[in-house]
Amino acid sequence: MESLGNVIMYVIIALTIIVFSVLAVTTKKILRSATYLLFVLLATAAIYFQMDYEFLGATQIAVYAGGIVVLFVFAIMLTHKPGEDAAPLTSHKRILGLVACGSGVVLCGVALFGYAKFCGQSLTEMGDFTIDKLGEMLLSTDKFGYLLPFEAVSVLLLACIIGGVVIARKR
Amino acid sequence: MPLSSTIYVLAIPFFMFLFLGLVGVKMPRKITGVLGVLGMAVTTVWAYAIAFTYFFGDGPQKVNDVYQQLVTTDWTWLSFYADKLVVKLGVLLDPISAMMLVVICTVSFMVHLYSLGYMSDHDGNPEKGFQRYYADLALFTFSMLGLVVSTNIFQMFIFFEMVGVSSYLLIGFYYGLQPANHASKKAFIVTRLADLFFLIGIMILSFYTKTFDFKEMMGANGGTICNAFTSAQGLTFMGCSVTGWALTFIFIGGAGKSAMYPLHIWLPDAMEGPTPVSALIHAATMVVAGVFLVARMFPLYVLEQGAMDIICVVGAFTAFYAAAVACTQSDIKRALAFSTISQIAFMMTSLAVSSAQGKLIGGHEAGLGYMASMFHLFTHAMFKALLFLCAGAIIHAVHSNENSKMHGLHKYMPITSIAFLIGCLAIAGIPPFAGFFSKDEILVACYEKGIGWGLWMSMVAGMTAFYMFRIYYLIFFWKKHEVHGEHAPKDQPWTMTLPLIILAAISVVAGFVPFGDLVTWNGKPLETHMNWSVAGASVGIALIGIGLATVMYRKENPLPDKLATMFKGLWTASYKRFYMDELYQFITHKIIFQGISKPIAWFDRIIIDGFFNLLGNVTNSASFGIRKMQSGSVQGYVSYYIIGAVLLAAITGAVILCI
Amino acid sequence: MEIFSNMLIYFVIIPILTLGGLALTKNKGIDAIRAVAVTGATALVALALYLVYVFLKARASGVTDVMLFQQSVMWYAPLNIKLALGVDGVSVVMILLSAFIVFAGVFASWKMDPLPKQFFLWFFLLSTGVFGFFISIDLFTMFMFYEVALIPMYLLIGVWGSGNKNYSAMKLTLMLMGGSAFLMLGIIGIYFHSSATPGVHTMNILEIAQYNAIPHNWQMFLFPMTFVGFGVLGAMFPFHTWSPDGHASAPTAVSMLHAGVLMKLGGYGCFRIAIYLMPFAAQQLGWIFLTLTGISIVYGAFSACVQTDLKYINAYSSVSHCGMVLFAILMFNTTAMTGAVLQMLSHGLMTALFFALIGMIYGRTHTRDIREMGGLMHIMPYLGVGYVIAGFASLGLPGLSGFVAEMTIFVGSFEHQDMFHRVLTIAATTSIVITAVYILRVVGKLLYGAVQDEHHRTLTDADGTERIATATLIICVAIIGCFPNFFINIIRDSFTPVVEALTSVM
Amino acid sequence: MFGCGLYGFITRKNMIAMLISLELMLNSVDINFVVFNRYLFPAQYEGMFFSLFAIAIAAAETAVAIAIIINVYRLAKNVDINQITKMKF
Repeated sequence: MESLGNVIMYVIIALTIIVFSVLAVTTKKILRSATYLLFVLLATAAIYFQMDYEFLGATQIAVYAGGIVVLFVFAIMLTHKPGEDAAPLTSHKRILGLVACGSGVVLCGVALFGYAKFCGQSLTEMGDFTIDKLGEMLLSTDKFGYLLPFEAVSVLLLACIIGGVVIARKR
Repeated sequence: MPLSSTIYVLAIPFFMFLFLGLVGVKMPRKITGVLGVLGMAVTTVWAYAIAFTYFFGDGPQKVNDVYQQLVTTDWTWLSFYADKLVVKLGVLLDPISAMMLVVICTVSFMVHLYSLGYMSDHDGNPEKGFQRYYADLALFTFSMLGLVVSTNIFQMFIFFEMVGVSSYLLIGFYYGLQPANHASKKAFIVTRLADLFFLIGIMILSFYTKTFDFKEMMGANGGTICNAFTSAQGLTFMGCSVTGWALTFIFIGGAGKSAMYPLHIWLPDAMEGPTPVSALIHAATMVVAGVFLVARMFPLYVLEQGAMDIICVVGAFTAFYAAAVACTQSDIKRALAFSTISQIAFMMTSLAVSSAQGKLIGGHEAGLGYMASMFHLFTHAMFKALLFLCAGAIIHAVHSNENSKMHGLHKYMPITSIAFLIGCLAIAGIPPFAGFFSKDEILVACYEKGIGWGLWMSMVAGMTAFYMFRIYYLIFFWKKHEVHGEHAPKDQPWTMTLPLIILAAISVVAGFVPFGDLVTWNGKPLETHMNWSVAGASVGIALIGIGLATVMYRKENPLPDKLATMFKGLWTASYKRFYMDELYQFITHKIIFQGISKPIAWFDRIIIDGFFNLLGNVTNSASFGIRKMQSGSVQGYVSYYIIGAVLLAAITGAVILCI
Repeated sequence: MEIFSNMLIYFVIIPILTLGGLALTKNKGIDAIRAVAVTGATALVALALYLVYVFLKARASGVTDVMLFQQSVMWYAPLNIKLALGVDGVSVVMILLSAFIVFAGVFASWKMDPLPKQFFLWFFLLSTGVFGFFISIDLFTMFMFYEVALIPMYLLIGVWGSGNKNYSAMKLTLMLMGGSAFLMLGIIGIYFHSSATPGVHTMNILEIAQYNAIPHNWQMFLFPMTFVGFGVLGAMFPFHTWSPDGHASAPTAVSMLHAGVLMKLGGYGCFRIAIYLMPFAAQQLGWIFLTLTGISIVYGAFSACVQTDLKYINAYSSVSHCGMVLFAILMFNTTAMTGAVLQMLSHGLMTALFFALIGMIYGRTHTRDIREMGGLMHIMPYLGVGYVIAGFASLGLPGLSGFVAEMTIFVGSFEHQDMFHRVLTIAATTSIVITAVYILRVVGKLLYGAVQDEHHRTLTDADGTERIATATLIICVAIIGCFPNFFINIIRDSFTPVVEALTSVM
Repeated sequence: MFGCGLYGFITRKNMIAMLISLELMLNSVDINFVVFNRYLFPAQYEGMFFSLFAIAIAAAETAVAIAIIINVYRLAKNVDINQITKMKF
């Protein structure tokens, strides 16, 4: 059994995620939406921390909260006049969306309950996981080495940078 | 002349047909006509030589005074199976075909000659389509000759079709005129309908006997019927023997060509063709094809009493019916046409009654009716051709078919008048003219079958005399002729007169041909003797008929009109040919066209086509419906994707659970 | 290349060379286009006549193989697909027929306008397919050529047609494609069951027939597929409705080739593939199709009675006549099948003649409605006489081809021992009367009588090329009608293996 | 969270809002990976690395997407997907 503190912590984070993600997709003001997204992302990072994946959490905060959300905000600033509301939704679209998301939720729920036996499990101790190890793994070529994907992502990022520049370049 | 050269009798007209049809069109009209006549003359001489050799020469055709069936040419034309069931085209000579060669060639030659004059205007210039006319005549002559010399039933069918077509072409010679157009169509279709039955009959017969060949089927001279036929007689279909069915169907085929009731309706209309054509095809030759067919298969019919009875009844009824109608017709050609029907029915009946003497089959008396029928065929061809050619001369002179436009022509056209009178006397059966002898034999045969048949046919013979003289008087006497137009009617050029004279001469003497010695069903000579009581009675009846006609129609008087009003219903019915045409019209137009064809066409358009169009439309609209989904909206795609994924997962889950 | 030593391949090569030649001509150079087309067509006729000669010589010298001039070249080894060539009597006469119709078709489309070059290109592509179909004995190549023959039809009707041509072209193509979908299913099925040895499959018809290994239950499934597939092309009731519309809209030469040859592919395929390879199912299910074809015969004839458009009349009469082909094939005896092939020949030539004449008349009067015409015999005697001859051939006048074919069919069918078949035969014979009715109706209305429309009086009779086109066909019709035994001797032996296969499963 | 993202993606018309929803979905998936990795195979790190790369790629993708959006906005003065139909067909 886990410690009560962890559980309470988890519940709070989970609630935060749910509430803010609902808000993020339902709010009419796009800037608020971005802000809610920020909270969701932070909460996600919190979950990572709770899982003892500190590096992941850090990356999450740095890349998402620090990078992406800022990008969003800038994009919103560039494309929207302040105070503009989103247009009201057409009902068939809403129904379609509800059906799709409902079915998605149901599906995920079914899948998750297949693993319900893990519910009561407490976190087992993870081996010592340090940044050096992570770095080694990222750049090694043995069984648990991720050099190839790492390089692939590097190239991808490079491509994105070039692509982004080309696309956004003023003509 | 060797008998093996018979094939040339056929070859010449066929060549003339091709020549006149293909080359003749480019030549002057007159020359083609002369060429046609010359060709036919050669053919006629040749045919006479053949017939003479056959009947009187020495050779394989006559063994111990019995005429044999000779096959002089045989060419495999179409083989259905490698060795059995083969259609051959060949030449079969036996008494009846030799006799028919003579009949056909004589009449055809007369008609060829006559047409030179008839098909020209009064200045002697040939009409438009002259070449075509002669080509068609040659084709017809060829087909008819081919028919009579057929070695097998299938060849006969082939030439049945051929004569049908040439008759179609000739009836429709004036194709610009609507009545001719309709008449030719009607003639072809009605005979075609009959030929359908003929074909079915052939198929049934050949199915059981495995042969088409007459000689194989019936043996030489009808002596030995092939086993397959006799064994098939035992098989029954719907209560009658299959061979009975087959022979009845074949008879229907013949009845169509021979205009037996109720398939006679085409013949009166066929008179729309040029008159010489009517003389050749619709009086002398083609219409007796049915009689010839039955005669050819006589040995088989003798074995099928049921079929014979049908023929007998149909023949006797047709004879009476046609005679009754002929009494009231005002169009002389139609009257003659009904007279033809009646006379052919005489021949049919005569053939049919001869089986009544079944007890004597192979014996002496068996073939009296057969012989009489052939005899009558021969004489009738001559005098009926004569009558038609006379009618043609009259029509040529007054430009009308209606006897109301004629009257009193005796003064203007004496030769025609006399020739016509000879024809009338011959058909009425007054001795010593040809009709007397042949008709007398027929009546004898009928009396031998039963007194009822004899009386009935005698009565019809009396009617014959009456209506023929009615026509005669109405044309040539009755009252003074009113001259229309500038030309008074007059006798015709020699090309038309000569045939009249020749045929009149034949009609006078043909009765003295010793037919019993020459043409019998088994080739053995048949002794005939005058049955004076029958002969006397029939002459008496004929005289009564003539007398009646004389009283009523010799001079203009109100008696006929009075009688007509007295029996108004009957008269009108007879004038309208007892409404047979209307009945047919009803059947073809109302039932076949409106009742079958139209609904089928509708069904085709609406139901079947509609079904396929529906398929097309459904596919089409389904595609349009699906096309909407391909809207380019990513959100839509995502939702479909999700739904699909969920469904897939659900199905997989369900399947896993089930297992 | 060994294959080029086989003369059969030239039946495909010549049209392709013609295609090449046409491609080199200029769009406007009508003379060059005509010259190339005539040369190609003449070469085909010559080659076809030579083939008949060689074939007869081979048979006379005692060669009794089922197929002569066999040759096969591997195309795609993994599936054992070969380009297998070979002809028997039936194919020989069909090739002869096609050659003559292509020849006449070229002359009939002499004044084709617009785009003559493209027209002839498609026209010869179509003939490539037709000839290829007749010379192959491999299911795959047959199917391939079949499709090659089918597709140009769409363009030929859609571009050069008249009237409601888009609808007709679409309908024709779709229905035939639907048929070939069934067909493909059937062929694939046959392929996978072609041999009893697992893993050995073949597309060669002769080999399949020799193995005779298609299981009976599969035959019961594949036979209807194949038969319907070809039956659609053979205008079998109720899959015939493409035919009236298609023919009515198609240009003259296409109607000729289509009714004359393409519809024969149906009958040929039914016999060569469906019945030959699956005799058991043919015996079992034959009666169903027999009834359908029996209906087609009478039904087509009755429908033709009330049509007013010349081409519709002819199309329905084609339904009736082609029904007779399938009808006879399903009688399963040599005589009837021989009759079926004769009927294919006869109908091919006769219908081609009809369509050629109708096209010529239409080209002058600009109407095909018989109610608006009349007395044309006065104005254009050559065409009139030609039409009457075609009509006579159609209604079965002895001396012309129709009679021979129909009689062989009827007599052969009536030989069948089963009462049902004989009764059906009698029902089918009634069509000869109905045929007479509608043919004479048309002849009476169209050619005879008074001239209906005074404008028609100025029209001209046939010119040189039109005379060549019609005379060629008329002579062929007459030759078949006068000397049927010559053709029968070519054809008949080809049926021995089929009939043997059929009787062995009785 | 995934459901919310989905809902947002389908219903919103604004492209940026859609992108936000997309991020939500990505995140939810990341969480899944990480959590299952942590609970089921604590000795291995595939899930974590996967998330790591996912984050990196998401960043790249967002950057490009936003670049496109801004570009589109420049052309069409709008970021509403229903009204950007110029590229259809």
